[in-house]
Amino acid sequence: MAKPKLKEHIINREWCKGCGICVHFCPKKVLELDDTDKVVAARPQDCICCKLCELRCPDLAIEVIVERQ
Amino acid sequence: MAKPKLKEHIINREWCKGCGICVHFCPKKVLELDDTDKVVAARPQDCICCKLCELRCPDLAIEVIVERQ
Amino acid sequence: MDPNIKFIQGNEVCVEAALYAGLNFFAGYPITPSTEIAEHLAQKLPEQGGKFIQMEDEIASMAAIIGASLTGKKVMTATSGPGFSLMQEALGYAIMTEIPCVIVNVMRGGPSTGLPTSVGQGDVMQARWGTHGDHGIIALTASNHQDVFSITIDAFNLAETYRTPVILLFDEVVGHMREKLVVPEPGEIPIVERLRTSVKGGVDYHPYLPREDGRLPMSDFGGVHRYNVTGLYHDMWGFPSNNPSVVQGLHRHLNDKITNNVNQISRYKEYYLEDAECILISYGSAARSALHVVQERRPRGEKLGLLELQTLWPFPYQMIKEKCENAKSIAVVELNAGQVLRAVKRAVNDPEKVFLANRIDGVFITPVDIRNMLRFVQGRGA
Amino acid sequence: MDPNIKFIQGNEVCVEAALYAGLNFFAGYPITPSTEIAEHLAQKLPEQGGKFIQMEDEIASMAAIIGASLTGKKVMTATSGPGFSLMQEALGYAIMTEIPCVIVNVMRGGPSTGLPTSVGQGDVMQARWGTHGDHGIIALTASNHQDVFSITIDAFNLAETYRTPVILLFDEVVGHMREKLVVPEPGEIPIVERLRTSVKGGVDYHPYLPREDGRLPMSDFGGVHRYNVTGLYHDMWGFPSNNPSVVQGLHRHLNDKITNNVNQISRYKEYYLEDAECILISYGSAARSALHVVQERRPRGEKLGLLELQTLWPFPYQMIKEKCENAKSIAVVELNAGQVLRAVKRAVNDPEKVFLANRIDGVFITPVDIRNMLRFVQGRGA
Amino acid sequence: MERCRMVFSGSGGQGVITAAIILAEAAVLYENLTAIQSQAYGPEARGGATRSDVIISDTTINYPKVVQPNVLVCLTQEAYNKFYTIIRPGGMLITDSRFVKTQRKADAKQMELPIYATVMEEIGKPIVFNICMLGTLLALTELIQPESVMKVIKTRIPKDFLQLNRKALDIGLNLGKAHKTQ
Amino acid sequence: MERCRMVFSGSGGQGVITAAIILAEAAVLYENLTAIQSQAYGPEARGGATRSDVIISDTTINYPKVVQPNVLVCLTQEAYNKFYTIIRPGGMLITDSRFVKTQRKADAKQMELPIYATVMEEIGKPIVFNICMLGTLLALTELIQPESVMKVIKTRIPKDFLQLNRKALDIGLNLGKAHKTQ
Amino acid sequence: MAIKDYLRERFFPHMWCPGCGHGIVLNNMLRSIEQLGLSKNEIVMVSGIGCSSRISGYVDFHTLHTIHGRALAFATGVKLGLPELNVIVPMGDGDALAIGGNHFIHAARRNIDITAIVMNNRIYGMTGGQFSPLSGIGTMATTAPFRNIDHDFDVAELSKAAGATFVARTTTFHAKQITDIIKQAILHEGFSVVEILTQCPTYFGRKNREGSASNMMELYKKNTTPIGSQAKQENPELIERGILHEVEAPEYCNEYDKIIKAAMKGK
Amino acid sequence: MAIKDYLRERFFPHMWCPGCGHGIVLNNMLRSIEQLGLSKNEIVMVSGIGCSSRISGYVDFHTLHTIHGRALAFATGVKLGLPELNVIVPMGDGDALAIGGNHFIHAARRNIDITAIVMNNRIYGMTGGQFSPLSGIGTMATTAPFRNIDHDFDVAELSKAAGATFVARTTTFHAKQITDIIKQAILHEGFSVVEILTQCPTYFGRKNREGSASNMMELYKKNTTPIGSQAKQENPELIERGILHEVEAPEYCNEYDKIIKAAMKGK
Ligand SMILES: Cc1ncc(C[n+]2csc(CCOP(=O)(O)OP(=O)(O)O)c2C)c(N)n1
Ligand SMILES: Cc1ncc(C[n+]2csc(CCOP(=O)(O)OP(=O)(O)O)c2C)c(N)n1
Ligand code: SF4
Ligand code: SF4
Ligand code: SF4
Ligand code: SF4
Ligand code: SF4
Ligand code: SF4
Ligand SMILES: [Mg+2]
Ligand SMILES: [Mg+2]
Repeated sequence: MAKPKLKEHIINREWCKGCGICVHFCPKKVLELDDTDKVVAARPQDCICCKLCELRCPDLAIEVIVERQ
Repeated sequence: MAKPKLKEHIINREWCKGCGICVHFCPKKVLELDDTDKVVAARPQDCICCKLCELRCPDLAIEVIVERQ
Repeated sequence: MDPNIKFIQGNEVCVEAALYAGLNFFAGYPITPSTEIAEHLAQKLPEQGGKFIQMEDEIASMAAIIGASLTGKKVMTATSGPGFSLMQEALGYAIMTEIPCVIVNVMRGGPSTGLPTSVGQGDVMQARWGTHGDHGIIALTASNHQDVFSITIDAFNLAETYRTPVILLFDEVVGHMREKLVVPEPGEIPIVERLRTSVKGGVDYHPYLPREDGRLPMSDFGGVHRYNVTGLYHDMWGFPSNNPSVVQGLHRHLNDKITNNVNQISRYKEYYLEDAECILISYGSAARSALHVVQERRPRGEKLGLLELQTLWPFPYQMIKEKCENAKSIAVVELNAGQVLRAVKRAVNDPEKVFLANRIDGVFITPVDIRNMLRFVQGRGA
Repeated sequence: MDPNIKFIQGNEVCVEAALYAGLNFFAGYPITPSTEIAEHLAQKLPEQGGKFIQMEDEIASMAAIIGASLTGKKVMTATSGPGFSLMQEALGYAIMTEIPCVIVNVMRGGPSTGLPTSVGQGDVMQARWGTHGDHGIIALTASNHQDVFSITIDAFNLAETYRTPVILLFDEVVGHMREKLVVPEPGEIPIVERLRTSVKGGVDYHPYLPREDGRLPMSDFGGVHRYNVTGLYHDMWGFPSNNPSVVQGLHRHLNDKITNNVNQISRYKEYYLEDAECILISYGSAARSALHVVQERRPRGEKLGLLELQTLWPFPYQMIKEKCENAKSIAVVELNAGQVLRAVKRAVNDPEKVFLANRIDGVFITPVDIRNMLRFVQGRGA
Repeated sequence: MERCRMVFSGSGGQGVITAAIILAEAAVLYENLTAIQSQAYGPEARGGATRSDVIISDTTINYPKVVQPNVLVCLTQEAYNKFYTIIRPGGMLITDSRFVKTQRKADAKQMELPIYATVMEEIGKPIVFNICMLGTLLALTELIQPESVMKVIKTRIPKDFLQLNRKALDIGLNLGKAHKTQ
Repeated sequence: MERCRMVFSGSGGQGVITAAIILAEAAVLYENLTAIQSQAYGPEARGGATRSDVIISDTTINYPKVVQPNVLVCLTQEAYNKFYTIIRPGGMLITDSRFVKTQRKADAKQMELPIYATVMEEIGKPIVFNICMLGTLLALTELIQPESVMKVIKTRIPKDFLQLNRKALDIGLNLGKAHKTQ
Repeated sequence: MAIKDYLRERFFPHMWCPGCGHGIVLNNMLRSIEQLGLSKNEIVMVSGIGCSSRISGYVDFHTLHTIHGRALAFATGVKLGLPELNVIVPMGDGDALAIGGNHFIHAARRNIDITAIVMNNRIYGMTGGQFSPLSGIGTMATTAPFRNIDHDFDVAELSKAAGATFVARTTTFHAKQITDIIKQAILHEGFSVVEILTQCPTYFGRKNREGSASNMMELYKKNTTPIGSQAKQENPELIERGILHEVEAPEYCNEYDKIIKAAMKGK
Repeated sequence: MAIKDYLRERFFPHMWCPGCGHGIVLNNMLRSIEQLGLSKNEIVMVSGIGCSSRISGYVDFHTLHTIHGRALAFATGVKLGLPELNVIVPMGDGDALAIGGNHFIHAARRNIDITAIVMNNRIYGMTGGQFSPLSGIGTMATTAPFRNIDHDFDVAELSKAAGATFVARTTTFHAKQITDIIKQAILHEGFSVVEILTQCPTYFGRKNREGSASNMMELYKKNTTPIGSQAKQENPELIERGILHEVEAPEYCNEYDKIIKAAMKGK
């Protein structure tokens, strides 16, 4: 299977509570909290689409969309 | 220790309900139920003072008294 | 022999009637003097494809019947005082969530363990107020097997009509004695079936929005309508809300749906009331002794009458007031310290003319007890 | 700063008072809005050599305090509606066995889970009738911290005096708000200690034989008197009996020891009753709003008065009747559908002149709500 | 008919409650009479004396208990001691002579009958003691037809045991008749 | 004194409830005033907007809630959106400029103050944000002496943190004074 | 002291049916206490509701006959109130493990020094023969007319998993072992569970055609084996008797005393 | 179907605190259901009271939000009423094992086909941080200001001893394992227990100085190990994750169907 390629991170800013879990556990440090404590994909280019952020988000606020290959 | 010797069976006829447990389990068949369904020591001479009747009586109705030696 | 004629215990009559009314799920925990209800149902429900489960306690029993009711079953549990006390929290849940179910309390001597095998009628007020918070409640009773049969069916019918728990307050004497019962043919007594929603799948269904006639159609769990059920105050979809107007609406609804329908819910029997100067008011087994006295005294010209209550809650204040308007004296005959007495006093114009003939010692009230009371009321002394 | 002056929550006031009254054992299970009582006691009891235990549920909590009371401890538990419903069976046991204990119910919105964090006063009738079977009960309440303090002590004192459970019916507003409390010096408020038997070891002790003054001296478990405690009807030694006269005697005793002492047990406060034409009757937090209105209106010449009930059960019918004799109208101010209203209607001569100002939507009743009701009563419309 | 109020008493294993139920049920189902049966529960019903009340009548029965029985059956000494005082003056007291020693105090017709002894002698199975007692009672009181009782028994026990019960009932009937003519 | 009715609102972690309690407690214990504090519980107190009511007066307070506050403090946008409508006409609305964008609708004196920003700038620890807010409020309202507040704080926190709180309070006082004279 | 001295003789003969095993438990429990030389004043017996629970009425201790299923919760209050007392809690199988199951596992979890005796007759005796959580699959009962489909608890396994630090089992046939085990259970510091298989000839025996009381006791002999025996390996159906589990762990009242010491010092 | 399709999105953002592990359970439970391809109409979720129990409000199934501790008893009624439904019962540690302990062991004993999920944050979250029967000795809580002296249950051992036929454990750190295990639990015919360690940063974390939600999840990583791992042998303190117990045994509803068949034939 080819490596998945990131299309985008869909972040639901209304739902994100800024807990920082996704930020903390992202293996590639792709994510950050902005100054209103909402998550943003600061370095999307580094994303390896492991989806750990999506699976661990307690607020179902982040989704990792992968390019169809 | 010398074998204990029977002095008497004290049977509380008011308490005995005639369940027959003591009769059934007496190893020496010492006991019987009389015609009003109360226990009596029919063959006291055979008693080996094992006290199983006393321990197993659900009504605390029979006591085996042993001679002081 | 007519196979519909039976000679059975009151508890078994309750079972026959419940099955007639469509009972197909029972959960319970044994307790004297109600146990025979569970025992007979353990046999009869599976024979008809229904289910009986013995739960670990009364709390679980109450919970299980609520759960099963949501799957579309007609459900019941049976207990006595101690178990009824334990059921109070879950009973409140059924009230709040408007789940039809029938709870039988075969009353014995209370409080506490009290007199487990003796008769009592001490749980009348508890049936009304046992769970926390305001609420309306329906509680019925009966004094003989034919009535136990029809009142039990009424209980199921009212539970469906008003989407509410209904309490059957029988007592040890009625539950345990055996007398004749003629089981009606199927269809002879009308049965109210679960009102299911006519809303189609995919269309918004409001489990807590009463229709114009006040009824709340249900949708079974597992069906096409997914909704929420909660003991919190909730909106018409069943979701928690603390919006004051939603709360007030539901609070009123839970009370009003019962109290505003007191005439529809009220069942009673009357004997010689037309010209009665002294009216006995009684219910359950005690009414048998009262009727005994009335029928014995009438031939002697004593203008005694009996009003036998079958609906205890909502209490039929207005009906009693009217029936008692012309009576010179009223005597409540019951097996407690005067629980219905207090309601009757509220109902009538002159509470001073209401007396009490009762027993609280575990002994079933005798005609002599009632006659003694009458002597006192009539000023004839002991 | 005076160390006796505190600014704390009502729940904490209850804790301070309980300790003042001699509490040394508490068992409980957390529930909003009562939890702070448990939390403070978890800290404070061990500091004074007492014991706090968090049990597995409310049933166990009630059971544990009864057990501990028999070892001579002063005991308490605290809960709210759902937990109070669960306690009903064991509460009945404490009533039947005449074990002193204090049960705090910090009321929230019911029925069922209802409104867990909002105020309500819907458990008044349940406090009276929640457990099965006839019985007498004492239930007290208060509206401000100084009164919460003294009423809590009263609860302990009455529990000891009458050997009975006493219920403290506080509510969310009183329990959660913070205001000033001046803690009295030790000895300032009299404390009723456990009345222990003076009968010597080896001499027959009758745990259930009232003295001439009606009190039942106790002997602690572990002491020289071995006796039996049971929830069955029992004789003066505490052994089960179904002898009708023993049963009747105990049944009456359990009711009479409370109702015959209504004057000793009744606590209330009155404001401007002497010449009041309209009397507000209220209790708990609602009485604060009522008092607000009275104090605001008096200067304007409106002859309003307030009768604040602190003893809810036994209900002071006679006292209310007397106080209200000359009032033109009476209005009960409470946070339920009219539970005290119904008792007041029974008490007064003319039930038609009794009105209700209430809220049932989880919102604390405001002076405006009461003024609106007054407008209606006075025929001034909305 | 005259309303008949009966109390059956004895010990747990003797089947007095069953006998009472069979009698009442027979009256209702097969003789178109009215009947009420009730019984004492409670721990005392475990070890001690059992009691069952039956009222049979041709009109409605409201008060369901028996205060003063016309007919009192006592099958144990304990039962006799406990209940013999309640018999209605002029009523009938039936006791089993193996189990009860009466004290001839009651103002009633006292029948001390060797029911148990006869059962053991003629059948040898104590299990039908109660049915035999019923037969005796029926002969003495002529309350209902023995056939009605048999009909009820048929619905309750396996076929194999019918003959046994029939026999026990007949023995009782004969015993009763014999003593009636005394 | 004029009775002062206040509402403090914000989010769970901001310490608004603590601030409200400290203020009320200080008034009662050290200034011989009357005060009542209460707060909203419930699940909404978990994620959403917290609210605490404080009334301070020199006479008895019966009705314990605040319907229309003279002083409304909002420390989050959510709190502001929820509560700004309840302010008493002519009252004072204090918001933190980092967290709240006001909409200038209320008939009240609106104070948008950089409380959080100042705390972070001068102390760097958000934990004393609430104390700084209290300081600001005290400067603006002159309800009670800041010293009284400090006395309460002393009873609540470890000694090591006293200095920090003192500083936060002072910063708040200065901030308030600065804006009062605006 | 003779064991009769521990009795309230005026209530005898007791209310149990002829042959009821509960009497044998009473008989031998008193022997344990006698052999330990405990004085009547230092024992509290707490029971619930059921035939078994009536045991407390017959013994001359401080006795607390409570409500169905809650005995251990009451006992917890008694024990914490006066930890120096010996608290013994005899319970029926329904009392202990149907309605009372939660208090059972929580008392075990806390490891509070109480001696719990489960008088297991596999039936609700008091209410007339309904199945209990210990009846087991296939048994007959008034509420299981088509045979029981409810699995049963293994009391020993459940107790152990919940935290009991002493778990033992025996039967009324093994009367001496009852005395022996209860003695050790009382001496054990912590929550101890003693399961005693005890016959209910009236309901369980009759419904399940197990014959007379004596016969039921013969079955106990036949169907059980000492723990760790060879027989068990050959026939795994056999029920093991003896002390099945015994460990040391902090006891609740002791731990509470430490809390109090710490708290009072802290002040 | 996307997992959002199983949500009642109008109630989002949900009421749980920032970082609360309960949301992670929700997230991955929905993935199990999605992966199993279950339709919304064939699932009933029954919950009690607690932060955890609010989960039922957020999912678009038939949902029954009941009273504290009794969810499994309600669920038993639902399941027996319509055995073809999948009944899932998420519970808090207090809900499941304090007040709800009895229903828990009895549902396990009956081996009724229900999936019980214990969302174990070792604290009463909803009421503000009191200790629970799973807090364990030495923890801090508002009702354990001098540290907790209550022993904790081992949920897995207790479930097994009570009769559960599928027992598993994982943590919110191991999100994929949640999905995996819940899938298998739903497929298992009989009573299955899934314990998920889930962080309550607001109360447990704060009181026990475990730091942020992320940090608490790091601890789950550090303190757990797959079942049967080498690591466990070296460090017995480690908590095992994975399917700890799985056996086949007669399931209650199936057995009941047999009863009905027998009974109806008998007639
Ligand atoms: C709350 C409550 N529910 C039910 C009962 C009825 N009840 C009394 S004893 C009992 C069970 C008795 O069985 P068990 O505990 O095994 O004791 P046994 O009689 O067999 O010794 C039951 C169900 C009760 N007294 N209280
Ligand atoms: C009968 C009853 N007792 C107590 C409560 C209060 N209560 C609500 S939730 C809860 C415990 C919550 O803890 P847990 O079950 O662990 O769930 P969490 O909130 O931690 O997810 C308690 C004690 C209640 N609602 N009902
Ligand atoms: S998918 Fe993986 S790498 Fe990409 S942002 Fe999420 S956690 Fe980081
Ligand atoms: S895990 Fe979810 S809620 Fe937390 S910061 Fe990331 S997106 Fe926001
Ligand atoms: S065991 Fe006891 S009761 Fe039974 S027969 Fe023997 S003495 Fe009598
Ligand atoms: S002591 Fe032993 S031998 Fe003697 S009678 Fe008793 S059981 Fe038989
Ligand atoms: S019914 Fe069973 S348990 Fe109860 S006393 Fe009789 S034999 Fe013993
Ligand atoms: S209090 Fe704890 S369990 Fe409850 S929502 Fe907040 S973090 Fe979650
Ligand atoms: Mg049993
Ligand atoms: Mg939890």
